[in-house]
Amino acid sequence: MSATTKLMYFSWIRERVGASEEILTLPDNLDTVSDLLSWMKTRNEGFAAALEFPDIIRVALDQEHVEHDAPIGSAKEIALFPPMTGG
Amino acid sequence: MSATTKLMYFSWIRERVGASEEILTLPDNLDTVSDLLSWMKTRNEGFAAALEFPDIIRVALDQEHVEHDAPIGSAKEIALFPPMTGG
Amino acid sequence: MAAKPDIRVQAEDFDQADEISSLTRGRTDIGAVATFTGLCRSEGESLSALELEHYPGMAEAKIMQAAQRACARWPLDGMTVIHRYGVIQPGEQIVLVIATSRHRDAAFDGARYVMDFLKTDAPFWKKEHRTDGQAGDWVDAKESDETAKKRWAE
Amino acid sequence: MAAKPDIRVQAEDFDQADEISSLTRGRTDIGAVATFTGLCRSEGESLSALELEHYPGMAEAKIMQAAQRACARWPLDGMTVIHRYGVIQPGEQIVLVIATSRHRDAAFDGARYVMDFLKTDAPFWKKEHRTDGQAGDWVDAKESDETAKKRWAE
Repeated sequence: MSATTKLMYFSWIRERVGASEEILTLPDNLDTVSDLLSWMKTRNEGFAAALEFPDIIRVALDQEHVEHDAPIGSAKEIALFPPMTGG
Repeated sequence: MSATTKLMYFSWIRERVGASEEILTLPDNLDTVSDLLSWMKTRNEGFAAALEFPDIIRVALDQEHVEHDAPIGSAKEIALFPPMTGG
Repeated sequence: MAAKPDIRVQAEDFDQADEISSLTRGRTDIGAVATFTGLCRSEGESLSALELEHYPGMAEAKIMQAAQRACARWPLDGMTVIHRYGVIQPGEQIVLVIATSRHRDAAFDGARYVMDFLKTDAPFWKKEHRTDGQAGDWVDAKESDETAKKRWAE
Repeated sequence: MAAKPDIRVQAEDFDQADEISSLTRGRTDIGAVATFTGLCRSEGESLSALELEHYPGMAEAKIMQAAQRACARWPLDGMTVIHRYGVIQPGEQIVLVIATSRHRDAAFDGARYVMDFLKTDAPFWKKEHRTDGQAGDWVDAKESDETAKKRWAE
């Protein structure tokens, strides 16, 4: 029995993925953010294009920015986005 | 034949001197700002009070702030004032 | 007690004079008001607009965190930060930071600190709309913005 | 070409919004507007007013020199400095500096530089009017203002 997770995509990641958000049941074997990105890349061509250079992707777990070696834990909301350019 | 000089006083120097400006013929033997301050101090009680601590007095020759060892030269307008407190 | 920042993320424009007034009106203890306003540039008439996308919730939270750190670090009396999203034309306002204090150094430092962190930490992204009709790019993050943040290391 | 500063020393109050507008209106090349406003404080209700005396001519000249150095040192698009004199009540505006630029660092630095030099180099003096009716003192110059200036040593 796996809980669902809300995935959110912003900026050109959203454009390449073709969706701004989705609700997913993540595979059980994803421990870290890095594991998550590797798995997502295999989902389809859009994700492959969006995550071509995973190092530059920023990830927030429940709205807190984390490094790629952080454990996903029980995050309910995971957001993927490029470096910020506000202000 | 000595030229006249405009003297200007500001803030508490003006209050102690009892005048905001005057036109004077300065003695011939005043070379530097320091000489000027020493001479002024002897003029009357008001100047003695205003110039009790000459080191803190700021002097501008023709609206340019100078050190006390600067020569007076042919300055037409000499201003005496305490450190500035604008802004 | 540290000032409570007023943080807003909105599509609507803002009025800087009104915002300053609401921090200073009726007070006689504020000696210094520092403000920063970021405006949309046309980049030599090549851009017809910037489209700002944001992550609702996280955007407000990250700005609030930076503003609260500023209020803890300097003796600020008030702080307002407003960041717009949506389509913004050249010459229009994008972001406003106001910091008030008894002292000018605190006001200047507080406003600049928040701008520096907002640039790199608040989830906003800008897409260019071009005047020549070609597809616009997403604005790249600048290395200089990452560098600017480092000056605040304590 | 370096921007030409607009310097005014006046008894009348000023409108910051109007002053910003006159630097930015109709332009789409300005990305950053930094402002500083100095207000009269009551010092815990002990002051009924500050009376500002100045040295006409030299006051404008010293502010202009600082503003021109700022315009030469940073890529500023515009700079306005207004300093009031006469009797000013608590809560009222005393001084305004606005610096505009393509870039936020230049705008912040330019505005702050001019304020730092204005404090120690522009011939203005403040006398306190006290609410208790006693004779007010002339405000003493602060050592910290001399120190602030040193941060701009090149």
